[in-house]
Amino acid sequence: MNNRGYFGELWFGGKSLLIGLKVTIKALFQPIVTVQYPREECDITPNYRGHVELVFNPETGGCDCIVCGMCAKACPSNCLVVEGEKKEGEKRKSLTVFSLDFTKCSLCGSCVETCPKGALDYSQDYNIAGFTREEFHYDLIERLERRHQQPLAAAAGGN
Amino acid sequence: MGDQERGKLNVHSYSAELQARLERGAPGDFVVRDPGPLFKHKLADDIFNLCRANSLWPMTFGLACCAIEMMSLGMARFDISRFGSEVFRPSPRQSDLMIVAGTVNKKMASAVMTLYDQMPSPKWVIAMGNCAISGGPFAVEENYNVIEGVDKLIPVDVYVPGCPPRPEGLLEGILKLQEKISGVRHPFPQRKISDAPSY
Amino acid sequence: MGNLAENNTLHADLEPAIDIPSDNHYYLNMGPQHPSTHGVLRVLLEMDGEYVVEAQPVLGYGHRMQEKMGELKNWRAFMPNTGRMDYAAALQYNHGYVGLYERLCGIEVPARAEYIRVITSELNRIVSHHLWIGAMLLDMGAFTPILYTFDDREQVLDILEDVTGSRLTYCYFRVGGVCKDIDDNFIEKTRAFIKRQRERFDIYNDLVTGNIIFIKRTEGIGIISPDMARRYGVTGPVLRGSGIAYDVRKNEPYSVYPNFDFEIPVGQNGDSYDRYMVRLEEIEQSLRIIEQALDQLPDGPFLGKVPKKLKMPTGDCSFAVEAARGELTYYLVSGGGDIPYRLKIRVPSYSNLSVLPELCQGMLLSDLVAAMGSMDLVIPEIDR
Amino acid sequence: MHPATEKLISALQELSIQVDACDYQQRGYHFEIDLEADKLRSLAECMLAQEMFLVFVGGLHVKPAIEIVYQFASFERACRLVVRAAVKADNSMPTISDIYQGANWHERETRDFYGVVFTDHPYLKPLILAEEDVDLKPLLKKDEDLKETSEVRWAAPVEEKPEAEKAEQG
Repeated sequence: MNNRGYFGELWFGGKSLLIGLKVTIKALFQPIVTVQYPREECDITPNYRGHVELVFNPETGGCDCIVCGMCAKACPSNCLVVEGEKKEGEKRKSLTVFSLDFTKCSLCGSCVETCPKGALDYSQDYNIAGFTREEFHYDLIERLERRHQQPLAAAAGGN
Repeated sequence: MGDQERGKLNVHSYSAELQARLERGAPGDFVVRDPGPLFKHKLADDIFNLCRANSLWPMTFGLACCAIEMMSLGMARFDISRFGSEVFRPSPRQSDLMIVAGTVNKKMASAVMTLYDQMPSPKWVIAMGNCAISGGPFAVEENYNVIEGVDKLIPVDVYVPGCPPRPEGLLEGILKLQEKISGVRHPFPQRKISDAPSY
Repeated sequence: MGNLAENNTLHADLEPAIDIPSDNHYYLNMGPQHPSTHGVLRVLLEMDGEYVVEAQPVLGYGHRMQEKMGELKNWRAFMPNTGRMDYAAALQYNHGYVGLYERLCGIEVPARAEYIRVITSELNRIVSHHLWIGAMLLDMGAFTPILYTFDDREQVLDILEDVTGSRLTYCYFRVGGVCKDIDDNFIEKTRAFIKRQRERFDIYNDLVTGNIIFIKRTEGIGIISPDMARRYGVTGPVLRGSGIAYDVRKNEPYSVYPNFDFEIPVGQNGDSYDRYMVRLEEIEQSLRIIEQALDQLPDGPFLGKVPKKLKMPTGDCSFAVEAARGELTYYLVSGGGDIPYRLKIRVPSYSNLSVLPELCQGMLLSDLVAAMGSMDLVIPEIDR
Repeated sequence: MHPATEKLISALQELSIQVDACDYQQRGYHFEIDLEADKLRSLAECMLAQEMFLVFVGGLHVKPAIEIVYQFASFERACRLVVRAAVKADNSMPTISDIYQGANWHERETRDFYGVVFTDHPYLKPLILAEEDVDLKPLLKKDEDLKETSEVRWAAPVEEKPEAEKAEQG
């Protein structure tokens, strides 16, 4: 670099800038890489990890949770609350509260992995935003019910 | 979580200003948000707000992991400039949106407050990521350094949860903020274009 | 100019790091939140005109109590934190952490899991270097390259997101393996990426490497001599730029790295330009490792048998990996049980940055930006 | 053993420092040294002369006294040493930051977290923690969690290792 001399350096420098410009001009004619997010839905990989959700079991019409509390114990930031009560005449406890404080979650997946029944899974919500932090304290049972009813209602409306 | 509970932080010693802010709880009470114009005119206000909403200039404010996703948002793939927010300003005096992207700790807190105070009104804050919203995974019992939510220090308009949120999440946050400022959701009515080419 | 330090509202009560300068000297605060500092690093500079007399980095603006949390949680609960220390190369931090427990408890890892770890870690290293090239040049005032590197970066992130579920702060490795198997789609996409990346090197070279402004601003700037590197414990590409071929992957091989044929690129002068060249060459070497690993990928389980609750023997254990920024060492002291008694995390950038006060004496302020940019600093990693 | 490693060991033994070889597969380092605080500086000088670099300095809060752990490694060969030294009675430790300049920040950090005073350190101010938190010492253990030195060391000698392993797995 230093042994080019004054004019050699000018020549080299000017050339290098033009080569750089060539790259930029080429890029003008490349296809657009931008995702048109708000106008289109995004293609999110099915393995995407959003917050956790209860899995709907069509056979029982509810979720598989047995209120063992393994997920809440495994959670490193204590963002899950699982409560259940034993009703009379039933063998197992039934789920009454399953809430998630998503603002503390670090998406590690411990809860999903420790669940013995596979009753938890990741959601595909990638674009959540809100005006208060309490909006992200989810009641997962309610969400499950809503999610389960939605496709039925839509089908009824369509017909 | 109630405001009283929020003020309680297991902290040991703060600077006096920081301590005072944390004890007062909801920060909206003591920060003058918008002095308000001398006279009000509905149409002028609407036009101003429309302009403000579509030219939010964020401050470069990367604190931790979420900063990288904020950078991604500025790059070609997600391209925040479609919404007039690509002008990341390094100076608080030239910006009107503070995206708190990452964990705020005790040492940083005074800088956050100073920078917020230096921004000219009207100004808005987006808390990006779980750390900025509530301390996230660092809000443990033995916490000695992390502020459990930036809304203890400065008023927050929009929360974007995630660890870190995808850039689309932050984009959604900015759209929500535009909605809050101007009353309508910008920039276009959203519809799914089924035959659009996949990227 | 002399009272600039007094006007510093952030830490008016903080004693200045250096004596009150003479009339010609003044203080300059770089950061936190300055355009050309990485995140939340603050450097207190004593300047004489445009020359740096002394620099004092002030850390701690990103301190997140990682070592404290390491003492409170078992391995499963601490895993997400490891990825959040150095978010640009999270998988290598995962790797070091699971490797530590596997060494301490004598847990066997299936061969397929080790290969998956190597492939994803090397992809992560490439991502990290992409980010670095863009960020360094952005610091130095060049905006265009970051658009290209981030374009490439997104390609890898798509691949990694498909297998790990997140884009940035992965929590993918588990003690005894990984949490999800890779499939043919992953292999296909990775091969396509390798091909694409090899073509993209031309763009980097045209845009950056041969650019006269870049060469002028980095050549001979921030020279770290081998002796200085040893005294400060500098590792990673910064060290290799100085001509010492130290790489944990070769020196104390872990995982299945001995099975691969790759070289350690070294520089000659130890300046910013050499560090840039070393990192560019490392991307190519990582591509070579991934290619070989994909060819050799064995079948079998991806997660070995691990007891639900690990029972650690008492004692101490150390595990070093080559992270994107240098040697990362986890040092664990166990008092039995499944929660560490003490977890010391040696992060590479911490030692790399500690060179700065000696490095930048007598340097121009604009050169300091180039020298600091070439070190590839991630502040939450340094502060932990 | 690498000849340079042998040279290092003999140089250390000349300083009457006892070096114990360890099982690398189990512990991740090759040698361990238990040291008195007085000998630390001569050890550091010897290490620098033998072209070792300082990996880290960290604290370890045990009974009866806080230990400072130093790790050294080599750029050229696989050789990693762990040096443990208990602090002196007045909670102080000689600094090695004039020998290994890289130790400067590590020692400041250790002072932040454990309150150990490094004598003759050029600038022992808080590095990671804020100035107001100078007395916080967050990594000190509570009394009920505190363990004896012997409780955090490898219990079984090298010969008995197979048995110990069996016990772990069982």
